[in-house]
Amino acid sequence: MAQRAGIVAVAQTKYHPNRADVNEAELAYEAIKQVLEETGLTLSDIDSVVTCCQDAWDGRTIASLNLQHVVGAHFGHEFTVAEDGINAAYVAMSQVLSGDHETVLVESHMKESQGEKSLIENAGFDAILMRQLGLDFTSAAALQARRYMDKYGITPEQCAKAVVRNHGNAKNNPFAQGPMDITVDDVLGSEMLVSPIRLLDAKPISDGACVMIVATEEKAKKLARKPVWITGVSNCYETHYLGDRELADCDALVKAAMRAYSMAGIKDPLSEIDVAEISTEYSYQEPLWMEGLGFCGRGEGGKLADSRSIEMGGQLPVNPSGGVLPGNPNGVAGMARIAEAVLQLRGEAGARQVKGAKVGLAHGYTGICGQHQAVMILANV
Amino acid sequence: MAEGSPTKQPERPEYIRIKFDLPRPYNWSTGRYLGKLYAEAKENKKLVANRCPKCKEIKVHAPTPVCPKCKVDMGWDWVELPQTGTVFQYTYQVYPLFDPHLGRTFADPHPPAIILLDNGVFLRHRLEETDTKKLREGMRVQAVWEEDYEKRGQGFQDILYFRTIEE
Amino acid sequence: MAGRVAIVGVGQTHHTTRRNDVNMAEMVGEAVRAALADAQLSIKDIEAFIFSNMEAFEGVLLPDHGMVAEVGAVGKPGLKVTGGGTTGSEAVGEGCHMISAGLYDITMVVSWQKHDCGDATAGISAAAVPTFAKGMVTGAVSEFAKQALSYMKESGAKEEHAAMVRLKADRGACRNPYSHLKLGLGSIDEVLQSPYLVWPIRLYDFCPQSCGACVIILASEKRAKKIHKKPVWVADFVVVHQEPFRAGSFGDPTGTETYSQHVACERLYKRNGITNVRKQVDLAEIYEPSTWEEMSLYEHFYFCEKNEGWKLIEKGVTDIEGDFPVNCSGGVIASNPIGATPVIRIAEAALQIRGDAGEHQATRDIKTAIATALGGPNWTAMFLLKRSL
Amino acid sequence: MAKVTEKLEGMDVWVYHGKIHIPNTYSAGAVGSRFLIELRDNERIMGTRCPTCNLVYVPARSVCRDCFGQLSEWVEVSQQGTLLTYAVAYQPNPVQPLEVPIVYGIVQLDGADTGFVHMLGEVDPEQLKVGMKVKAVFKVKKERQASILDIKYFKPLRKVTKKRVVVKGHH
Repeated sequence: MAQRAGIVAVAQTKYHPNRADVNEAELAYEAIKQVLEETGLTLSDIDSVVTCCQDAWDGRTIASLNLQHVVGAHFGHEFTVAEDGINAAYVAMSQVLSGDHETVLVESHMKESQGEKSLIENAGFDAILMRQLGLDFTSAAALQARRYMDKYGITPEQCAKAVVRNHGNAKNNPFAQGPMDITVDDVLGSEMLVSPIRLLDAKPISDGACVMIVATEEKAKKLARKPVWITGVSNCYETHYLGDRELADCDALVKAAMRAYSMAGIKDPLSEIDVAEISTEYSYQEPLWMEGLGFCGRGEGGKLADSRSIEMGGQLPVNPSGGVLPGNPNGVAGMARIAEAVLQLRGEAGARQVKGAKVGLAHGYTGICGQHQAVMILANV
Repeated sequence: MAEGSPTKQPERPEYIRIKFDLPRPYNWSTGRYLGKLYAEAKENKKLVANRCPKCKEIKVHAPTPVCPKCKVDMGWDWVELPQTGTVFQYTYQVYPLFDPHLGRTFADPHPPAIILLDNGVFLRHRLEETDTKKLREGMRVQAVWEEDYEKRGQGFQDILYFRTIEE
Repeated sequence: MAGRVAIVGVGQTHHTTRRNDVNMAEMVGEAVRAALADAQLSIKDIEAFIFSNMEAFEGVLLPDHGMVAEVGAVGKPGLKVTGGGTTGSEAVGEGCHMISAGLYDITMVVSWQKHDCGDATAGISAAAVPTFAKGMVTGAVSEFAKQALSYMKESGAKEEHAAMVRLKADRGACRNPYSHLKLGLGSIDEVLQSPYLVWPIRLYDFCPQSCGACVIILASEKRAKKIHKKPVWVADFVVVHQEPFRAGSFGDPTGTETYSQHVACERLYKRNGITNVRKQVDLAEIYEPSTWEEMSLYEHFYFCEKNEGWKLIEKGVTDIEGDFPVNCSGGVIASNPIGATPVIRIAEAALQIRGDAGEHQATRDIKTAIATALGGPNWTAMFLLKRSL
Repeated sequence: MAKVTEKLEGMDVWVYHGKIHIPNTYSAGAVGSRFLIELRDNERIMGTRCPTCNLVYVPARSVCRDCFGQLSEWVEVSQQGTLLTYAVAYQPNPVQPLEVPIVYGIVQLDGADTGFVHMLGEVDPEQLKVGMKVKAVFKVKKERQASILDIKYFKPLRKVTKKRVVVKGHH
């Protein structure tokens, strides 16, 4: 691409199990204020806004009505992406590269605490063939976990290790919700939600918001202390009915990753990427998504999760921020991964900094067993 | 809504429709700004709203952290609103509508109206008078509060309706 | 816009009250196949999908996920946009941006609404959060009733003029195979018989709830000319949101506030050198939820002077045979699958420019058209389409 | 009746305990209706076959996932099949009020190329294994309403536990 889109500033609220003290607008505004202060911009300098929320989660038709004022949409251009937050950043990039907009405010928020998660998720299943069974995201994920772990011999211990590592990393992340001092045995001993997924194998209920400013290359150089460039991005749908999918694989993620890598000119992700932030709401997803991202061969995700190469100091640190397992709202998770990757590439990740990181990967997914996947490659040079 | 002209169908195959009828509970938070309006209504039977430091416009529906038109932080500048005004515009429901927040059909007997408060702020609320023949634009009205402290704590709904007053 | 984008295919379903013969995905699939046939493309040519729908009306979470196979998007990129009535315009806008940003050459905008899944009025009322708007919003009808009241008072328009708007729409709808309401009305009195919903809005003054889908295929300049002999160029588009009026939802009775329509026209007309829209644009497909709103929109979009919208109706200026045809398709008061309605406006304007609108093709030659949308608290979207750039 | 609004401790913030309750009804369409009616009236599990990709979709679908072709060839498939995966839920479920644990499973019926998402019954969760043979159990006729729940669940095929004794001349 002749011109590049840059991420100028990012901000996150501290993720929290119940932000009853704020409504959606005030929650988002906490993060919006930070990016405005950092760049010296005011809401009037923003010429387009992409929000990310869903009517079912906010409990309101046209859910973006909640925050028109805090994103400065009056006589401006705002619209809402109803997928994971990473896709809102993807849309902002397309607006910038199209030449129609220069400075785009990208926002995502979700208050999982205010709704009944299982009932809302159940409305995402095919109304004729699946919904009446009472499935929700966790029971569907359990079907995928069993299929994947059974087919490739991934062990509960390997999945539990991913939980322990993520919570350990999260201790260095001021935005993390609730890192715990836990061991593999704690995870394996926790209450069974839907076998094989136990309580600590799954992320908790979480409230939070994440915001960023995406701008043209020229504008980004002026506004940002250290602009981070979007060098590759793509997303992909898989088919919906769970029986039509080989749940041990993640074709949508493989395709999305390949397209993003080819845009960014990446041949071997494990060696060319310095830091990866991937969205995992359940522990089995870390090994599976790493296979989809091509960090290892099919079925080798368990071994990679065991190995040191994805720990801090390893060849490709995964989730220095602690990722989603300690607690991220599911619509915000993907954008939070971009925010963390940007902080890494700006050398502003504090205690969780991966030294000398130049190329970062952010991943986000939406829907049942990751039916919609998105991958973004970022670089600071 | 206007129905299409019903065309006579040939002997139709049986089509199945699957129904879902479960309410989705939500715990919406007022947040700090609308919460201030709730507090003043509950404690002092006062209707307050915040004012933009730049354009000085009062934002009653609903108080917010940012002035939508000036796009600046509202700060914490509160104004008490008068409790009397004139009916600027009213309408009434001819047929009951399904209320998604009650989960049943409901026709509020009290006509919804836009009340121009004496300080120029437009407030959306309801009128006590249910006989539409007695309604006219420009008539004087006054807020009628829920007197039971325990029942208050619902912000705008702490005002039951606006009563016609003769001046 | 960086790279230039053209419409190379449009497809619609036959909008109607209820579609028991198909599930939601199959209904949308009909419009996808119609658009592919119009563009003579196969599903393999489509590189990305933008979905548009207001999911609150069907009560489904992530409805795009449920129709991936029926739409042909398995293994393909895409995403869904949501919002108010202008959602469809945002989807077409994003489809254009993905092409002009150089990401894809051919994108498909898939828009639909299946209103027989739930109660549309309840869906709209759910936009009012009870914490501050309990009992305030009584459905779109009463909001448009207030707007009609103000327009009647300001402009002197009579209920007969609103009836004429329905008669004009019905003439178009009866000549448009895809429209929902084909009432076959003959006289103003017939319209004035229909009962009031919320005074002064009658049943025939208002839009229906329709089950329907509309699909538009967009192509880069490089591919457009090879795909279709009559590509329609998306010259420009603008979307303008707005804080609700202090004293109204779809109109400002105090006459002191600026409308998003004015801001949209100022931006779009100025950027494209339009100084007299009646002379430089040949046709419009506007998003009019009520007969009264159509007349006031004529004024907001500068098709005529203030308070003279009803005169255009009276003189037949905006008929199919008129010199500034508006809503030859029958418009929104004849068909309203709300998630697809803005896309239908764009599709119908494109058909007029191509001369492919069949029985409801405007009499005069159409080289340039405007397609608009209205949503949320009076948000506006405007597209400028041209036969040649 | 529980209070509609509730003030938070120590701050002027209220939480409104409300709900969104809009009933929704979804049409199964021609293909979906025929599949459900076959369950109700004939206890038959039907699929549709894509001649181009040679795939049999069960439950019956109208479009092929791989070639986007419209499917019109109906096929009845066996009521027995192989368990592809399963999950045991220990939380009660608002949508489908069965006693916990609720066992979900995906079954590839003999003759089908795709999995059938449903529930498992008459099974001890400990004995579940991917690959085991199961078969459909239908509700009694008067309880069936042309719904996916007309199948009560899939239960394990009882394997012959004792070694089969072959009597000379008889099998």
